[in-house]
Amino acid sequence: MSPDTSKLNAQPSALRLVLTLAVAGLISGVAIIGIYESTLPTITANKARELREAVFKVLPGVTRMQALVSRDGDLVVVSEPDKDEPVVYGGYDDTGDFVGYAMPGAGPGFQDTIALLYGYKPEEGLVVGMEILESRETPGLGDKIFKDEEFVAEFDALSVRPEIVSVKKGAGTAPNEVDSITGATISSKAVVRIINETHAAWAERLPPAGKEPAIVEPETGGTGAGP
Amino acid sequence: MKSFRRLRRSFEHGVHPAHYKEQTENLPTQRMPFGEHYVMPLGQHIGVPCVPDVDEGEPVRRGQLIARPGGFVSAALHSPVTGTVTRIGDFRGVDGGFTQAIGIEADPFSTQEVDPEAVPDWQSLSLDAFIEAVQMAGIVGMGGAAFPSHVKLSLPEGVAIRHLLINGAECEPFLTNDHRLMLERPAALLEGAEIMRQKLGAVETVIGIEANKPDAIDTIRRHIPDGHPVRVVPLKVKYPQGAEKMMIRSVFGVEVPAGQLPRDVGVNVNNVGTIVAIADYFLRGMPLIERVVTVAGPGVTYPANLVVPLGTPVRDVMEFCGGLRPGSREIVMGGPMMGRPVASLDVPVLKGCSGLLVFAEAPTTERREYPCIRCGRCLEACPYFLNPSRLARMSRARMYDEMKDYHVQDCVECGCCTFACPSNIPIVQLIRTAKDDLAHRKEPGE
Amino acid sequence: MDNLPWIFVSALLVNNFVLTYFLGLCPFLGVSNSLETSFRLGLATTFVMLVTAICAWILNTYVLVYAPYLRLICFIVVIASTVQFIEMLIKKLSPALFRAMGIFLPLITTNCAILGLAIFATNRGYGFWEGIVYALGAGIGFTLALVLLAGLREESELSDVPALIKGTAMNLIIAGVLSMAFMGFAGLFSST
Amino acid sequence: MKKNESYEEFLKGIWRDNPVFAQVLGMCPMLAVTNSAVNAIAMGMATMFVLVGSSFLVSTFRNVIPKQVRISCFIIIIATFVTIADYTLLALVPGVHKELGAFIPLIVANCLILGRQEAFASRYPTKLAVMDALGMACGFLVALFSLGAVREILGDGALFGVKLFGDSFEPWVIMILPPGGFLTLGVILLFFNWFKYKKDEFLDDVARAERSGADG
Amino acid sequence: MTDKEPRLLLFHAPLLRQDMTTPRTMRDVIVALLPATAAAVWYFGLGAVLVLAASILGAAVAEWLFAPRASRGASLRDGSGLLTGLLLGLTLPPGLPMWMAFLGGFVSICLGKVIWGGLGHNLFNPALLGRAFLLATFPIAMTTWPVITPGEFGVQAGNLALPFMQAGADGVSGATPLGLFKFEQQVTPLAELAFGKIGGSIGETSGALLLLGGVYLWIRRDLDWRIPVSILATVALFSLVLVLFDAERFPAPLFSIFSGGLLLGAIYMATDPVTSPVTPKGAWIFGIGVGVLVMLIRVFGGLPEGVMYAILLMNAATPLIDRYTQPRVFGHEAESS
Amino acid sequence: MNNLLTAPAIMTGIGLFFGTVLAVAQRFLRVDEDPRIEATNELLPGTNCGACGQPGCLPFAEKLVAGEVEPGQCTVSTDEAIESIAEFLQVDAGRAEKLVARLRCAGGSRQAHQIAEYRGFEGCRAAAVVSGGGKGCAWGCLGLADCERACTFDAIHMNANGLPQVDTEKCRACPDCVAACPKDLFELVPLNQHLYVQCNIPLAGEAATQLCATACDACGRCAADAAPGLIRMEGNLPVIDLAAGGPPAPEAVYRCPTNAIVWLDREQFQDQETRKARNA
Ligand SMILES: Cc1cc2nc3c(=O)[nH]c(=O)nc-3n(C[C@H](O)[C@H](O)[C@H](O)COP(=O)(O)O)c2cc1C
Ligand SMILES: Cc1cc2nc3c(=O)[nH]c(=O)nc-3n(C[C@H](O)[C@H](O)[C@H](O)COP(=O)(O)O)c2cc1C
Ligand SMILES: Cc1cc2nc3c(=O)[nH]c(=O)nc-3n(C[C@H](O)[C@H](O)[C@H](O)COP(=O)(O)O)c2cc1C
Ligand SMILES: Cc1cc2nc3c(=O)[nH]c(=O)nc-3n(C[C@H](O)[C@H](O)[C@H](O)CO)c2cc1C
Ligand code: SF4
Ligand code: SF4
Ligand code: SF4
Ligand code: SF4
Ligand code: FES
Repeated sequence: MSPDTSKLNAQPSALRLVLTLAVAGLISGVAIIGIYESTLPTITANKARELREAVFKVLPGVTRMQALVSRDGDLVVVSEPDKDEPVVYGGYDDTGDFVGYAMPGAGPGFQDTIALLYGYKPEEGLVVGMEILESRETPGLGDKIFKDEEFVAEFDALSVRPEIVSVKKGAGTAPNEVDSITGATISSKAVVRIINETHAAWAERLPPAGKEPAIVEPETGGTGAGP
Repeated sequence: MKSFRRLRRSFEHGVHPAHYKEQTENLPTQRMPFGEHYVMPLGQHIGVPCVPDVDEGEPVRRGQLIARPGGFVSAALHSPVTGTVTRIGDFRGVDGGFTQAIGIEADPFSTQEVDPEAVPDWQSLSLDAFIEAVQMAGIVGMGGAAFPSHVKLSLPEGVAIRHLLINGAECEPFLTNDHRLMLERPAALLEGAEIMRQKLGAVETVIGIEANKPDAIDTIRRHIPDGHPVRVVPLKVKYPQGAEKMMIRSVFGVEVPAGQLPRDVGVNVNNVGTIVAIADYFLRGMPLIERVVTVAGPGVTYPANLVVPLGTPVRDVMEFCGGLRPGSREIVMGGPMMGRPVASLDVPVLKGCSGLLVFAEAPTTERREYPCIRCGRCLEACPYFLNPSRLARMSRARMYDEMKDYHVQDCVECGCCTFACPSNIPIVQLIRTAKDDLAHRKEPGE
Repeated sequence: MDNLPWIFVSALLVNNFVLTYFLGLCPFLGVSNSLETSFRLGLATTFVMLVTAICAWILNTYVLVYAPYLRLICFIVVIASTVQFIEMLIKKLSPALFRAMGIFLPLITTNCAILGLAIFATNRGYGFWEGIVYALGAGIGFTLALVLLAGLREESELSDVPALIKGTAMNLIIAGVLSMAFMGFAGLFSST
Repeated sequence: MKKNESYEEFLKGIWRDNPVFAQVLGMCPMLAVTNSAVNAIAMGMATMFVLVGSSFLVSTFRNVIPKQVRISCFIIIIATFVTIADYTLLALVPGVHKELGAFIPLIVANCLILGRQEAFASRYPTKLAVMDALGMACGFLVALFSLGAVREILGDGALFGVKLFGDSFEPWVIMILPPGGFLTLGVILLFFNWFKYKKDEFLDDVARAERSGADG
Repeated sequence: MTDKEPRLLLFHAPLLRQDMTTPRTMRDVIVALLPATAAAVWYFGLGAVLVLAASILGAAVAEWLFAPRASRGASLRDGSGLLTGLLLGLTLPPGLPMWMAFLGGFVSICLGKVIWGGLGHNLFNPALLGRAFLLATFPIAMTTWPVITPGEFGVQAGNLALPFMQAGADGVSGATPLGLFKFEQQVTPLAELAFGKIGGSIGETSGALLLLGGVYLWIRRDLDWRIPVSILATVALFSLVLVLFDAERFPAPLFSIFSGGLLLGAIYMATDPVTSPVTPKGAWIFGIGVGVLVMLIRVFGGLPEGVMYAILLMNAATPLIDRYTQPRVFGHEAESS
Repeated sequence: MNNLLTAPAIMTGIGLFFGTVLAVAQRFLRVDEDPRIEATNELLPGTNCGACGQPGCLPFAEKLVAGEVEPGQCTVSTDEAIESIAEFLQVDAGRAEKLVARLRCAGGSRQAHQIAEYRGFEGCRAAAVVSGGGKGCAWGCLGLADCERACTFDAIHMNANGLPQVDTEKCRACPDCVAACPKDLFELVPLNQHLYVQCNIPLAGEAATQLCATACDACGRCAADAAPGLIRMEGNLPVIDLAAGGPPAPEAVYRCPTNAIVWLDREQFQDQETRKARNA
């Protein structure tokens, strides 16, 4: 049994090459769309659930949410934000009253980009919860920004006025101070910085307190965050 | 940058081994009595071996021509003794192998006088005739390389010599033969120098002597005849001050470009012994049949400076000096830095043999070898600015071809690197191994 | 746009493609035996990465908005074909350049560093210039790691490395130490 | 085609021609996702799915695909399988999918897979090709798992998330970090060489090293 | 001939050797480190002794286990393995569990030296490789700095942790001058830096004594002076430029030189002949590279200190540096290769 | 859903587009190159050893395709590999006689005398530059294994007598050992040539036998006993000339007083232990 070398010298026509590729493409396209269509509902549902859970976590008391984008100086409700468009999520309680925003932010951490979501109540000017969505910080050190409960709890009622500052562990007394984590000062400062930056970026675009967009009841009755 | 370098009276890098010259520097040269057997290899010099001019069984006189040059880069041989040719054939040579040589048995009853040949009047000789005369006198460089001296005299078109540089550095430890020669025969040296200078058409003779021989500097300065343009330059004591390119660098401040010769910068370099040999031939009709050899080293009983007839077996020299001390194991022909170890006591003293040094085993070979720690001491020692550490490691890895990129061919095997190496790595040997391989490499398919 | 320098340094040093993301290891371990080849492979890779960044941006902007599920297959097919086309072009136009760099192109086309670049750039939502800078950083970072490894490997040729370790094991350990050394860059230009 | 021949094809992938230990292929996923045993296994399974599937197709159509476009066709086939695997994982086990991140799509670029198509599937009949692919994939899985297990045990004091040494165990963080991947694989390869190395050759080598002067 | 003729030896010239050997060099470095080591024991007490002993022991055990069969133990005699262990120990925090120090010494020699073929063949500085390994493996223990206790010879709480176990409850943890500067913008007075009243690794406490040892090595011609000089000069210059720019935010030159492991690294570790360039020009480039990287990491990076990483990175670049800085060979025009 | 159409459409489109581009490129950018060269090169061992007389495997492949050389000229390939190249190129294999490396010296440590003791770097060439390395016979094997190290095929092992023993199974007649030996002692000889002179000394009589017990003393008996013309004495050594006389027979070696000429079965020095035995 030796490798088949007889084909080496064959010279098929260009048309055949093109057609082979086209047919391969066609079949592959069909296969991919098949799998995509059949998994799509589950995947969308998973994603929506994840997002919802994250939002509910950083905004205690919220049971409903919708995506908001800033267009022409107004915060408008969208079901599907455009690509590249910054988004915040409005959180509402059972009664449909506005509770706060869940704001996604991202920025460089110790190792790589940290992505997070925090809940913000504009009326009090308070951060009320923070969740890390994505980070590649060092296990055992940097990952304390989401594993260290004490640290995460610092963000449960944190004033953003004038801005959040991180201080050495045990030194935090003022409402806008966060105790940084020993051994992970950089990561903890990065979290603070990301929140500050996100806050600064949105500060202008958010409507004055009390003028938040009301919840738009979707026709189907689901929660507003579309796919 | 160039002009800055000119200010310094030495070359860069190099090493400072202890001199060990005390042993023999105050011992006047002695003449060694004649022995029984002599062996005159046909290839004592660099270049083409000679062609024998005598037959087996033929009687020869001391000083008689016994072999003619085999080509231009070749010098004649003369019998060192009066006696009989016993055999022409393979004899054990200095390189450990066998070599074609003429064996001569001395006539024990001869007076061993040299009949002075008709001494040519050097002044009336044309340059070509002078060159031939030097060749037929068998004169080769006595500084170690044994390069036929007449070749250096024949200059290609367009090359002119401005300086005759006489090498009296004697930078190798232990050796004092040049030193003694300068002390004992300054007049002959200066006469020979004048012959050479005039024949070369040089404007000046410069004699470079390491500053650790003040008596030699003094003596020569005192003997300079009026009107001879001779300058004695004391040089910094540093090995290898005597290497010709180093000395040119020290004296004239120029670097001889790689692959070129001293003549390309207008200098002709000769060892003091060579110059004295010239004087001996052109003033007294004496061809090159003997030379001064320093016998020294911890393993020799009576160290000495000896005038030894060429072809004398090392065994005879050692016996004359009282034999080897117990435990002596290594005999080196030449200096301790560049000399070649001899494999057998049968090998003869040759024209290029400046010293016979005897060592015991202990200090030389028993030191442990450690891996190269890349300390860079060898780089700081190498007067050629090579990277011996890398060359040695490449040679060990048998990357001979790649070594050419690191200029392995420029290494003169001076031994500075190995002297300086704290890890006792045989760097020079590794470099020579590579050069040897490159020289003998066959291309595939050949 | 203001984080272009950070994107560059991050891809170059902090999150070096080979040493912290483990991308492109096959050529990294395979073709790093000579400095000269490594350097040329590095250049070729950087070049292909730039091409990739451009292709990825075009696909993302004009094609994949309609069919996001085709992302992977489009990337790979388009990148591979484009590079193959460029390879032929170089071979025709400049045989010298081809010999210097082009022979590596087929080796690189379907390499994970290239595809990884396209996927990461998309995941992070980089725009055109961000993509280009990212590719440049990643490519130069790849070249840097490759050239360092090649230099070290050439040096180790002169050492008595035990036969047991010679080869991939040694290369991996060198890579490990390099990776450890690159940890020193963590957080570079990100905090202040 | 005798039975034991296809069996051989299967076995050789696991040990003698192990894609990772012997052929040094597919290093990127090998190192990138082996910081825990679960990830390693998930990756191994995904790779197996793609490898076996595409080997089957390539081998079946090996006489139809013209040589000039074979690579492009292989890539299309592989990419299709990878996309399928990607979406399936995303739908069924989103947690694992998140951990493996970009390395699922990067299976396309795994040199092992394309290499097997080129070297084997496109030249041999379907049955052998599938056996070969299975063997290679199992070999890959074994390699992934051994690396993943070592890294998880030392790096986390656990295996499959189960703590092994109690609470006061000091984890070796490096094992989960990139350098740990390189170093551990390097050391594992060293042991692999040790097994493969004929003992007398090793002794010879030692003797030679000793003779060559420097004690290194 | 009088006696029986000896069988002659053939040994290649030169037959003379300088009075200097590799083991002597290693001994010199150990001697040069003794004053600083003694000072460290004074400041940190028995804990420092335990850590040093453990790392030296780890190095020695590895050296003994993995040496070539015939000469087992022989390679210990040249002292380089012990020096590696000592240097590693000096870069560790005094409160480190002994088992970690032992592991570090072991890894230094195994991964840093033996697998490359032993002394002279390694590509990276073994001691720093060991430290980098420990830092990445036990980042918390490796960045826990006990408060200094001059003249009290106690053991640190962490030292006695059981093998593979954590150091237990944090003791009182101090901070290092660099950490204080980076995270608290606090400057430590220079006198304390130079004479060692500072927290930090065992060996870096006393800049003055480290310099003294460096002078000793320089007098004995055991190190390439170009490397420490170029490192320190680069760091000072870099610092100076930054300070001119913004004196508040950036460290002053003398602070940069005397803080952290810079002196220990520049004098004793960057100069490791095996892993630094052999060519003089290469030594300058190497030193400047280390200096720039140190400042880059300290000032702009995430970590407070980067001497170790800087040296390891330049170790990696050493083959390239060596290759492109070959000296001009006598009689050749300056080459541009 | 329109997805069901876009996906196949895009994929087909991409396939068509790039298929066309590449096909067109194939046509217009094509650089003519015989694909067989590449294929042949892959069948060669890739050691680039030069044993075939070409600078490397690829040039050899080019010449093979051009028909200028025969596959058998690559001595390194296995027979099967040669066959498959020949089959692929539809040419005659031209397999040459199997050559092996033979050592022109049998003076190991038990036969040859040392006159001095060498100390230094272990290697024949390294020893040879230090005044010949101390062996009495200046033409003989130094026994420091440069050839063993040079052989990439692991065919040479030094035996307990200090001589390199060639494993004729493993020897591929690459000339590495020939090039490595500083004394030029290796030569490539057909495996089936049994008559062989294992000595290189140009001295005659006692001068030779003093240095080595197995030295050829140039007595000429082998020349006298062999078929006429087969062996002639040249430079004090017997020279076997298969072209000039024949046929070789073992009788030629019977009267050799020193065993300098031998009748080889297959391996040289078969009676001597290998070094491995010593190690064990
Ligand atoms: C291997 C390693 C990983 C590290 N990972 C992180 C990290 O993920 N996040 C972080 O903020 N600092 C990290 N550091 C930085 C150090 O722990 C640094 O000393 C610390 O941030 C200083 O903070 P402290 O002053 O609170 O101890 C890491 C250091 C090392 C050596
Ligand atoms: C390293 C080295 C050292 C040398 N030392 C001397 C020396 O001390 N004295 C000497 O006359 N020649 C010495 N030579 C030889 C000179 O370079 C040069 O060949 C010689 O002086 C020329 O004169 P000659 O041909 O008359 O011997 C040395 C050569 C080398 C390479
Ligand atoms: C030679 C030497 C090199 C060092 N290199 C580093 C290094 O690269 N990174 C580091 O974090 N600490 C290093 N250290 C330890 C630090 O100098 C010192 O302990 C550091 O300032 C601790 O600060 P941190 O814990 O805040 O990181 C080194 C110590 C020495 C003696
Ligand atoms: C000046 C000098 C500095 C040295 N520095 C180190 C060092 O930093 N780390 C180390 O492991 N060995 C060091 N050594 C010892 C030796 O070079 C080291 O063990 C080798 O790197 C091992 O091959 C040093 C030696 C000298 C002479
Ligand atoms: S002096 Fe010796 S140890 Fe130092 S670099 Fe040179 S060869 Fe190596
Ligand atoms: S022997 Fe060669 S390499 Fe060594 S110092 Fe002399 S010239 Fe330089
Ligand atoms: S090196 Fe010599 S013994 Fe080895 S294969 Fe080549 S010819 Fe045969
Ligand atoms: S045959 Fe040549 S290379 Fe081999 S051991 Fe003898 S002398 Fe050395
Ligand atoms: S798997 Fe081969 S390059 Fe990544």
